[in-house]
Order: sequence, then structure tokens, then C-alpha cells
Amino acid sequence: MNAAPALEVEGLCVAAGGRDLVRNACLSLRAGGILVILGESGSGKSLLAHAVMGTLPAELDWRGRIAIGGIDFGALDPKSRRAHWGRAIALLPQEPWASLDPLMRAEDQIAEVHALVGRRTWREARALAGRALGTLGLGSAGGRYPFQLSGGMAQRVAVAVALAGGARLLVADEPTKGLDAECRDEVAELLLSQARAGAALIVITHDIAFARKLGGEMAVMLDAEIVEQGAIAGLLAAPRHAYTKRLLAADPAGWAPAKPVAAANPVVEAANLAVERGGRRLFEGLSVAVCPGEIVAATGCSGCGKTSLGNVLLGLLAPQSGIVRRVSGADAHRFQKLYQDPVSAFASGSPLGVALDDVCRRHGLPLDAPSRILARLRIHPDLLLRRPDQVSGGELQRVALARVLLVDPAFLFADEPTSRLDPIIQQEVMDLLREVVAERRLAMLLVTHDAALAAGMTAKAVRVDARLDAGGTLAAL
Amino acid sequence: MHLRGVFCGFVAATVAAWALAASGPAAADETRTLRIVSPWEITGLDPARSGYIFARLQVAETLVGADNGGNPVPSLAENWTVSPDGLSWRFRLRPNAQFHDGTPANAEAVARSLQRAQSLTGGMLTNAPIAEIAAADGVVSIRTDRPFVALLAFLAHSSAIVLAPSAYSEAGAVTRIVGTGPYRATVVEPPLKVEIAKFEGWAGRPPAIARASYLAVTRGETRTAMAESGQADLVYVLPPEAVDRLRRNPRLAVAVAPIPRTRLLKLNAASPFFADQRVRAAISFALDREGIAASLLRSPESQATQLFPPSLSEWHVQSLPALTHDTARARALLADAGWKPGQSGIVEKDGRPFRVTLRTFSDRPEQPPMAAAIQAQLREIGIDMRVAIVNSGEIPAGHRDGTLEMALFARNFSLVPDPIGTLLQDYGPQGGDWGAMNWSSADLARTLEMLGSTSDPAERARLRAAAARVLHAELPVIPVAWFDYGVAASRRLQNVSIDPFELSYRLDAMRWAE
Amino acid sequence: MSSRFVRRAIGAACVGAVVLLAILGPWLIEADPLRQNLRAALRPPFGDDLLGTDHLGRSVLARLAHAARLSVSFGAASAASAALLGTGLGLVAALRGGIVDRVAGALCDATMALPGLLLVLILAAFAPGAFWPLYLGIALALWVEFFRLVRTVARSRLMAPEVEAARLFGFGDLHIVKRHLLPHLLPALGALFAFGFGASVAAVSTLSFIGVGLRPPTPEWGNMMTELLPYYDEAPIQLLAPAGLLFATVLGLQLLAGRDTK
Amino acid sequence: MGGVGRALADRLLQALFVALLVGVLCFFLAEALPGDQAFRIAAARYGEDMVSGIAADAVRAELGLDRPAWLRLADWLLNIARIDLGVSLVSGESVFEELVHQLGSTIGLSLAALALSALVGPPLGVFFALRAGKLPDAIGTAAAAALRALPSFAVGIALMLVFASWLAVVPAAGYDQPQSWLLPTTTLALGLAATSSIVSRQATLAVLQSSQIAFARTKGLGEFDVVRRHAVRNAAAPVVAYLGVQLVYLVEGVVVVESLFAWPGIGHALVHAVIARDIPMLQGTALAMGLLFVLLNAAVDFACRAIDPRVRHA
Repeated sequence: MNAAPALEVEGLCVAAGGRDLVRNACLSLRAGGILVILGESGSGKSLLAHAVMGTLPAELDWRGRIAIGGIDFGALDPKSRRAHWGRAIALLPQEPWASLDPLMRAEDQIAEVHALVGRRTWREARALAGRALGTLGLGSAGGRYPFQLSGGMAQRVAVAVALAGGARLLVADEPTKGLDAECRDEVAELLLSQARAGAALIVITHDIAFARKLGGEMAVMLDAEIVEQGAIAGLLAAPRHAYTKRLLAADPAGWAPAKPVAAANPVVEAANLAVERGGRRLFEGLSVAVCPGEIVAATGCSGCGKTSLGNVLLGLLAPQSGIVRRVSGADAHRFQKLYQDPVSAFASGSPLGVALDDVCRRHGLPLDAPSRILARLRIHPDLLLRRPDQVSGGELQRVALARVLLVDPAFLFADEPTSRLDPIIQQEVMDLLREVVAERRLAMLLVTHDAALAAGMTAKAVRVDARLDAGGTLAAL
Repeated sequence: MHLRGVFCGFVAATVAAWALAASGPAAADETRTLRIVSPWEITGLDPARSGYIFARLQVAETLVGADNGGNPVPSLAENWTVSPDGLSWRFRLRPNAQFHDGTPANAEAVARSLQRAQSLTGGMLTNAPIAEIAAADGVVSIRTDRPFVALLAFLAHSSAIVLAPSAYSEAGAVTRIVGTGPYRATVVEPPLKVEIAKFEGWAGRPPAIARASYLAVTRGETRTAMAESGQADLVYVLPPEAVDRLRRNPRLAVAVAPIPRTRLLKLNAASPFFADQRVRAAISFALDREGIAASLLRSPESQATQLFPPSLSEWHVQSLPALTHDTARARALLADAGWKPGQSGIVEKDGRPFRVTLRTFSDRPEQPPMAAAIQAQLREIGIDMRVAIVNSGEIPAGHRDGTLEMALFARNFSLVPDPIGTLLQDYGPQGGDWGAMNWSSADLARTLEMLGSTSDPAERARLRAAAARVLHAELPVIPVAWFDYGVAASRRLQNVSIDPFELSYRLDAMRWAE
Repeated sequence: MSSRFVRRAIGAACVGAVVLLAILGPWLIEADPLRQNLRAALRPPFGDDLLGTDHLGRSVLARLAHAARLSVSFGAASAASAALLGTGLGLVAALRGGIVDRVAGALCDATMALPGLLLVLILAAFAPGAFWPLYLGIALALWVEFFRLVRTVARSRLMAPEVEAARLFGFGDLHIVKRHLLPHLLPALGALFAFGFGASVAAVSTLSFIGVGLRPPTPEWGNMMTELLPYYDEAPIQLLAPAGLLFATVLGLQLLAGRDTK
Repeated sequence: MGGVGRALADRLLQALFVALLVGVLCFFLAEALPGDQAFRIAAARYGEDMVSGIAADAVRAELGLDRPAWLRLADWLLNIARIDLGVSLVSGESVFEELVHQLGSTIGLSLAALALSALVGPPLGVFFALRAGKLPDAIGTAAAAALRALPSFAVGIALMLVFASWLAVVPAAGYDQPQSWLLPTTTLALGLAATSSIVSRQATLAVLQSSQIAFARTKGLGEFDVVRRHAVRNAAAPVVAYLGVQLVYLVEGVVVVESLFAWPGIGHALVHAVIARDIPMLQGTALAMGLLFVLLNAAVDFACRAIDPRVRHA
């Protein structure tokens, strides 16, 4: 083992136009070690990782010392730094299924690194790639294209690709983004196995459960600064900084379980549903009913058809068989939806205010109708002057909720509304949803892959799985 | 990796092609091909369509040819006689004349070929009063319904080329070109290419040029470039604007040959605009022929001072007063005819503005700009003339259905070497598709009829002058410019001469320079 | 950022100059574009006439300015009509789907398979030298590109959550087109428009090259190029001037559109 | 392979549709044209000097132009099923045989031009994309706009002047030497390359900004390998798809280039057929061009399938 630490960062600052985005960060990591960087979006944790990697956008300034395996990496010019990519330091990108070359078979993407970076013959490279895939339990998937891989499989291929060049330091930028709980555990196991094999890891995440699984060191970032650093186990057990405490408190695992709501006449009710997408049967024989003031959680692994269930209840998707009954007298527009990625639910070119005005105009509401709702949801009116990509995810999700509330919904399908938000914001949004459901006697179907979150929100859940009818309480699961 | 191979191959081929191109041509004179370029495409093997190309290339011959003066000379027929009543002609064929397929070109075969030509749609013999074509005693005999002096000229027309029996299908259509000329066709690829080679069975003096190729290139700019680059040895019909530049090229000899063709304005004399001779005269005076000839045709001497060009020496009448440009007189004549200046400078009569449409076509590229020039010149005297660029067939069609008002085109007076044939077609009592429209002159008709049957030279000269005078005074058509065209010949080529009647390229007389 | 600004500025300058020439040129330049002087044909530039004279002795500058009116409005009219037709049909096809989409798609395929030039040639034969067959033919040949682009982009945009959300709120097609489709289409449509403009003026030129152009003596850039082509070595400036203006317009529009694409 | 079969069937159906539409459309348009058809045909056959009312009447009788229009259309449609496209009204030759002869020249020219433009355009586009915003890119953009704005005959004449007249290194026109291919091919290819370079530049820029390329870089590949192994292939899909649209321009170019360089092809024939109102020839050429288009588009489809596994498995 190398005597020099795998990574040493001292006094790292990243600034844009005089404003500090990362301030005076100091990190150190030994070979085989794991460093988890936790923090809310915009706290600078991704920038820190990119500064280490040397992939910062050109318009950002940075200074400080970065040493990788004893090399003064930060002092190198960009070109020489690039020569170490793959060989000394590798980046595991966000959403690896979008980062793999869609036109190249998985095995070739690994092999080419062995051949072109590792300077091996193509025959050796292929053999090494096959072995790596075997180790990762993907022995038969080498001939597949990325679009034929599941998210977890793509993640594993990406790890194999990233490490094929022999890098001893792996930077993983939000590796669980968009993955469900099962996949998340898989990724944790995968990363741990790399660490056991001697690679040093930097993992950027806002997922506390994931961080807990990984173990090792942890740094918590807030407003461009590392506010707390230490061993994960200790830090999670006894957080010192207020922010860390709030972060931990926001973890759904710690939420109080929700109480059952008295049954009433369902707003929407489906019996014996079967749904197919792209020729594949997602589920069948599924029944569900959502009553006013009630939240029903739909859980299940990714790709099991949770979203399709919600869309069927909204009437966006026709089921193969089964019946959907809606309460009589409710207009179609009173069945609404909250999206996983709120940015994609707004017209990207217009300010948010315009989106709300449009709804008022469409439904003949006075133009000041939103103001009361905005106040209730604690949205600053100035926000409405901005375009969807100019506000944070949590704020935008609240604006989305405000827009939905404008039309006095009877039923709301919330499709993983917080899966892209960090825990504190997630908790805020969820609290708000819970309040709104109670106040407005709203019927809500909540899709989530987070069992703890589901339990915190409702006592009534439906598990969506192929050929499985498991409507019932969470306890029954 | 196959793709890469193909790719590399293509790169190599492209590079090689450019390299090969740079190395240039190098061929010995004996095997060197004479390259001829002209604008005329081969539209089919039918002699009425493209016979002229095979006649010019000397692949096929007509019974009779013509010299530079338009006088009949022997071709396939060695000599001929006509009976005293002028109705029976006997043509004695050249002995040992042979078709390119080796069969003898005897009287029977020749007569059969001419009979086909006689029944040919669009052919020239159809218009001659021929009663019978027969073969007897090794002589081709032709009987006409009435005395017809121009028969020899008609027989020189390219639609009357003589082809071997093997050239025709059973239905009588020409399927290949088998002629009797000094050259035989080796490759015929309509619409653009013909290749010919010396015919070994040719009994006359063997031609010095062994091989030649003919390429039809419609664009004048392209023909110019082919002459400049040395790609072509003989380029016919140079664009007027290129002649001066090519003259400066040391490798080229450029000749401008006048041919018996005149660019003219055809007027519908039945229309209220042109019925009055004074209006037609006014239009004639309005034309700036000198300007058009000098700047558009680049040939000041081609301005038409009368209908017949000097190259038609028998018909050109020196003593006729020249047609001139005189805008003031043109205005005065228009005013005399009752056309008074009206709104926005357009003359009017009975409240009707002088507004007409001129049809012309772009097959001859100089015609549209000429039309634009005429448009501006007529505008000067208050005539609003619109220009319609049409298919050339629209002019005779408009003549037939009476919709034509004005047309600009170039008329060949030597479709057959004697212009009388054309004049009979164009200026007869009914007028003609390419001649007068709704205009007739009993005087002219009588004169032309007498010409058809008179053979006394002095009397004929008097009659021709009389006919020319009528046309000059009455102006059923208004001459604009005579025709000449440039020919560029490589200096490596000697004995190049131009046939004013465009019957032959005279390849057999040419040879390569030492 | 600044390079984008420079691009736009150059684009605006090019288009602005041409439009100014079209609007003010005929007004400021005294020479009559139809006035011939055969004795002053093909005069070189910088003499009495700034850009010299053409083969009929007409002022090239005056003709260019008058031609700018026709060519700019012609190019704009053909490209705009094609854009309107193609965009409209593309939107309807994407929104309605099913049989409408299939019919529109087949129509598009057929139009593409039918040589555009043939369409123009045939239409032009109805009224030789007239303006409308060229316009109609070119617009009918050009709409396909707009259609294909709009249908593809609209199809994928219609799958987006924002459209689903808008539908849930009860918004109709018009609103969805205005808020959710057009903003994504406009940049690419702008680039296509620039090319359509250039293509239509170049097409007029090509058509007069094969003898199916506008009626003389109408000054039009495409026509002028063809008319002056035989005099390429005597009057190169006169020949290049209309080509240069067309180039400036196309480049300018392309830069203005901000995105150069197919 | 069911996907391939289906795609083929789709294309076949499209071909049938195109054939029917083109035939009928040409017929009606040509039928509706003003003027007298017999005269136009006579003019095209016998030349301006010999067109006359007599010749036109003979043409009318010979071709049965006085028969009702629908009867002639029905004839054509029936015959097409027997691959009999009729006889050219002008040359009197079988349209099918003329097409076979001319189509060869045109396909040869088009393929050579496409190949040459593929050789020049996309690599330049990639080059411009790699230098986006720099001087070569700006020059390239301007040059492409210039080539798109200049009608192809002007480009052709310019090439002819430089390489044939001044340098005299290539033949100006004709089709009898291997070098004869250079000018027409280059003229056509320049126009095509202008557009394909722009499309490639755009596609490459988009790909270069994608996360796949970022990952390809961080996994250690050199920039050359990144471009060669990932950027080019990913950019190729839209570029190849664009070929389908480009074919439309090819047709227009072919018409001009063939008449400029005396190339005996179908574009040439098309113009003549329109001017002469040679309806069988017009239908035949349009049909051939339409089917050629469908065929080449099918080829483009298959190329897309070959490049992109997602299309293959969809």
C-alpha cells in the first residue's frame, strides 16, 4: 500500500465572481477509506468533488492544495491533470445510465479503458472486462447496450468502467440519485466492495440512510463550508452542529408513524386493475380506494408500475382490465398530480407567475386567487417572477402544489414529490402535504420508494408488485 | 472495418482521379479523336429528328449536296438529269457506293430509303410535290406533280438522308444509323453522344482524321470552357460574349460564320395593333438594331437592314433602303395610325392602350435578353410589350389558334439550300407558322409561284428582287438581326471550313497539324 | 455570452442593411432599374453607376435595390408560407396522432419523393414568367422540412410532464402549443426559415437558369445572377453583387436565428 | 428480425403510394397545362425550324392525344403494373429503357457526390464543433451559408472556370473519361457538404456536451479517442437521418449539374420532359426519382438501425 494518503485537500476554495461556493475545505483520505460528503443542494458538495477531479467549469476560480496519492494534483495544468483521469482518480457520474455510451455494448465500454488507458491488447482488455463484469454479478450482461440495463446494473457497469483504468480514488457524485431503496443498498454494497479492494472513495449524497450503510468518514457541508467532520457512526449518533441535527431529524426513518384516518366515501376507487406498458404486464388484480382526507402510499421497487397506477387513477392511462370509479360530481380538472421533477412540470420558458395566471384565467378565478395559497404555503411572491430553472427544487415543488390547490383538487397523485430533495426540504414539503390533505379533505395517492417515508405519511399503503394484490396496512407488510 | 476499406478506396480513387486529370492527355495523332461539341442534342434516330447530326458528321449522305453558294453538288448521286417537262428526275448513283454494313448502296435501297423519308412526319420531302420515287436500271427516278426546280434543294435536306435497309425495323422505324458516308457511327448514345470512325469501305479519298466524337452541350458557358481547356477541338455556336476572349487564346482559331438565318419579330396582322402597315413600320423604326447587334450579339455587322442576309447573295438586295433606328419617325407613324399618347406614356387608340405580349423561347439563349431590349425600345414609343418565355412550339400553336400577338425567333431561310422552300411555307396566302400571320400579298404569291417553275437565271433574279421588295415594304415580319455564329477550332486542326448551310462539318477534309 | 452577442449583432447588421436597401434604396437611387442604354452595356463599377451596368446598360445598383424588394419579400413569403403550413400541419399531426398523423406523414413523404423542382416546373408552365407559380411551388416544396422538424419536436414535447400537467389543468391544444411547444420550436424554426429564405431565392435563380424564371425585365436577385452569368469574365462584380446580397441575407438570418441547424 | 420486415413492408407501401400519387399528379398537372401539347411535342421532336401545324397534326394523330384524358391515364396505370412505362412522346423510345440508361448515370453521379460530401462535410462539421466559437468555425459557418445561398450553377461555373479553363487539369464537361466525374461530382458534393457540415457540427456539439462524453473523458480516454470512439458515432445518428432530407436537394442539384456538365441523366430528361410535355417520360422520370428517394430513404433507415441499437430493438 502507498504510504501517501489517497487524497489530501487543504484550504480548497471555489469562487464564482467573488462569491465563495466552497470555502476553505480540508479533507484527507487514506487508501481504502470512505469519505461521505453530506449536505443540501447548493451547499457546494458537488463543486468540491469536481474541484478534486479537475472538472470544474472554466468560469469558476479555485485555489488550494489537492494531492492525490502523493502527486500535487492541484498544481498541474488542466492537460496534465487530465492525464491522471482514470489512472489515478475516477469519477462515477450521476445517473450512470445517461453517462454510458448508448451505442456501445457494456463489455466494450469497460474493455476500451483497459485497452486505451491500460495499454493492453484488445484481447486482454476483453478478458479483463469479462472478469470485472463477472465479479459484479453481470457475467451475462456484457453484450447488452445501456438501454437494456436496469438502473442498478448500469451503476455497476459504470463502476467497472470508472475503475478499469486503475484509479485508486473514486469520486461518486450522488450515486443513488433516482434509485429505489433496494438499488440503493446494492450500490452501497458495490462501493463498499471497492473500498475493501483498496480504492479510496469520496461519496457525495444527501441520503442519510445510504451514508449510514457506507460507514467511514463523513463531512457535512452547509453554505460552502464543511461544518462538521468525523466518523459516520459517531457523527450520526451524536451530531454536534445544529444543521447536522436538523438533517438527522429530517430523516424519514425517525418520523412518527402516521395514524389511520376514518374511512369515508372514496373519491376514487379502482378494482381488479391490470396494467401493461410496452407489452409487459406490470401488475394485475390490484384494487385501491382513496377517501377524502386520506393518504394512500403506493410502494414497490422501481419499474413495478407505481406511477402507472397513479396515472390510471387520474385517467391518463387506460388499464388493460379492471374498473376505475370516481366520485360523481367532481370535474376532471379536480384530479391533479405532483411530479417527481417539478422543473419538468412547468413550461420552461415562462415565469412561474404566468403559469399560475394561466390556471386562474382558464378556470375563471380572480387573478389574486393565488396570493392566499402562496401565503399559506410560505412562498415569497418574488419567486413567481423567476423561471422554473431559476428556483430551488423545494421551492418549485411548493409552487407546483400551489398551482394544484388553485383548482380545488379532490384527488392528488403525488409521484415521488421529494425524491430529488434533500432530507430537510423533503420533510418540509411532506409536512405541508400532510397539512393540506387534512385541511382540504384531499384524497392523495403518494408514490414513494422509501418505506420509512410512507410509514411516516400514512398508515394505509398499497404495494404494487407484479401479480400481487397486497392492499392493506403497512403493518401487514 | 469494411467501411474503412471502402472509405480509403474512395479517397484513393478521388485523389487518383485528380492526379490523373493533372497529367493531361497525350495521344498519338493517328489514334487521336477529334472532339466536336455543339449545342444540339440527339432527340432520336429518326432522320426527321436528328438526321442533321448524322449528315453533318458525314455518316449518312443525301442524294445531293450543296456548295457554299447553295448550288447543288453531287453527293450520293453522281449526276442527274431532268426531263424537258421538268417532271421527271433521274439520279445516277456513285458506283461502288456501299453502306456501312457492307451491302451495296444500289438504286433499290436508296429509293426505298427516300420513300420512307417522303412519308416521314416532320420531314422535308413531305412538303415537295413528289408523285413517285422508283428505282430502275441502277438509277433512282423521281416524278413530281408539277415542275419543281427546288427538288434538288429538298433532297439535300437532312431528313432525306439515305440509310441502309438494315437501319430500319419491320415497322419502318430507324433502329440504327447505317449510312454511306466516309465515317461510320461506332457509338450512338442519345441524347448527348455519337462516336464515329473512318469507314474502310469508303471508295473516295480516305479522310485524314480517323476518329471523331460528337458531344451535345447545351450551355454556352460550358462549350466555351471546353474550347478554352482544349477538351474539344471543334466547338460550334460560341456564345457571342465569349468570341472575343477565345480569339485571344493562342491555341484556338475562331471563325464567325454568317448563316442564312434571320432573327425577326412575327406580328399578328389581324390584331387591331398590327393590321396597319404604319404601326409595323413604326415598330421597325423603334428598334435599335445596331445596339442589339453590337452589345448583345457582339457582331455589329449582323444588324438586319433587310430580311435576307448578305450570305443569301441571290436574295439580298443591295439597293433596298436599310431599316434604320428613328424614334421620332416611329412616334410620328404611330400617331398617323391613330395611336395617341395616353396614361403613363402608353399610346392609346379608341381608349385601348397598346399592350401586347411577345412570345419567345430560351433554347437560343440570346433571345430573352433581345426581347428585354426590344421591350425597352418599344416602351420609348409608348408600346407596352410583355415578354413570355415559352416552349418554341407555342409560337406555331399560337399562330394556329390566333392567340399569338408577337413572337421573336430566328428563322432559317435555308432549311433546304434554296430559300424558296422556306418562303413558300412562310409567306404563302395562308401565312406560315414561322412567317407572316394573317397577312398576304397576291403580288408576292404570284412571284413565288413563278419562281417555282422558272429556271431562266435572269428572270429568277428579277423575281427574287421583287419578292424581297414586297416583304421589305409591307413588313409582315420585322427583321431584327442576321445570324452568325462563332466556331472555335483547335490550332492543331487544319483545313477547317464552315458550311454556311450547316449540311456538313466537312471532317473528311480536315487533318491534324504536324 | 459576448460571442453570442457578436453573432447576433453581425446578423442584425446584415439583415438590417439588406432591408434598408430594399426600403430606402429604390427611393434614394435615382437611376431607373428598367432604363436601358445598349451603348453603355457592362460598364465597370465606380463610374457613373456605382456598381456598373448590366448587359443591357441598366444600372446594377438600381436593379439590386429594386430586386431587394422583390427577393426579400419573395424569400420571406415563400419561407413564411412554408413555415406556417409545415408548422401547422406538424402540430396537428403531433397533437391528433392516429390517422391524421399517418395521412400528414404520407403527404410529407410523397412531397419529398416528388422532386420539388418538378412541382415548380409544372406550376410555372401554367403561367410562364409569373410570380405566383414560383412562390407556390417553392412553398409547397419547402413546407416538408418544417413539418418534419415540428412533428418530431412536438411529439417528444407532448410526452413531457409539463404537457400532461397542463392537460390535467384542463388546458386546450392552443394553450399547449403556445406555452409548451412553440418556445421549444422557435429557435430551430428560425434557422430553418433562414435556410428556406436562401433556398427559395436560389431556386428562382436555378429556375431561370433552366428557362423558367420570372418575366423580364423584372429585377430579382436570382434572375440577375442568371442574366449576368454569361458575362462572368467581363462583369464579375455585377454578377457577384446579387449573390453577395443573398449571402448576406442568409448568413444574417442564420446568425439572428441564433442556432444554425438543418 | 421482425422489425426489419416491418420496416421493409412500410417502405414498400410508401413506394406504392408514391408511385400512384406521382403518376396521377403528373398526369393531371401536365393535362391542365395551357397551350397545345401536340405543338410542344412536335417542337421537341423536330426542332423549332420544323414545327408546323402539319407536324403537330401528325403528332396528335400518332399519339392519340385526342383521346379522353382519363382513358390515357387508365392506360398508364394499367401498364405500370406490367413495368411498361409507355413510349416517350418525343423520342419514340421506350420510357423504361431510356430511364434505365439515364438512371444509371444519375445514380452514379448522386452516389459519388454523396460519398464525396460524406467525406468532406461531416469531418469538417466535427472539426468546427471541436473549435466551436473560434475562427475556423466562424469561417466554416460563413462558407456553408455562402454555398447554400449560391445557386449550384454558379458554383459549377466557378469550378469549371478554375479547373477546366484556367488550369486545364480536368475536362469541362462530358462523360467519357474517368476525370469527367470530378467537376459534376464536386459541384454537387460542395452543396451537400455545406449542409451536412452544419448538421454534423450541431450534432457533434450536442454530443460533446453530453454526460456520456464527460464520462468518456474522466474514465481516462484521450480527446482523440473520445471523439473517435464516442462523439463521432453518437453524432452520426442525426447526421445519417438528415441524409434522408438531403436527398431532396440532390435532385435539384442533379438537374442543374447535368445540364451544365452535359451529363446524360434523369434530371436532364426531367427538364426536357416538362418543357415538351412528354407525359409518359415525365411520369417515368418522376416515378423513378420518387422510387429512388424511397429506396435511398430505406437505406438511410437501415443505416440508422445499424448505428443505433435503440432503434434496432425498439
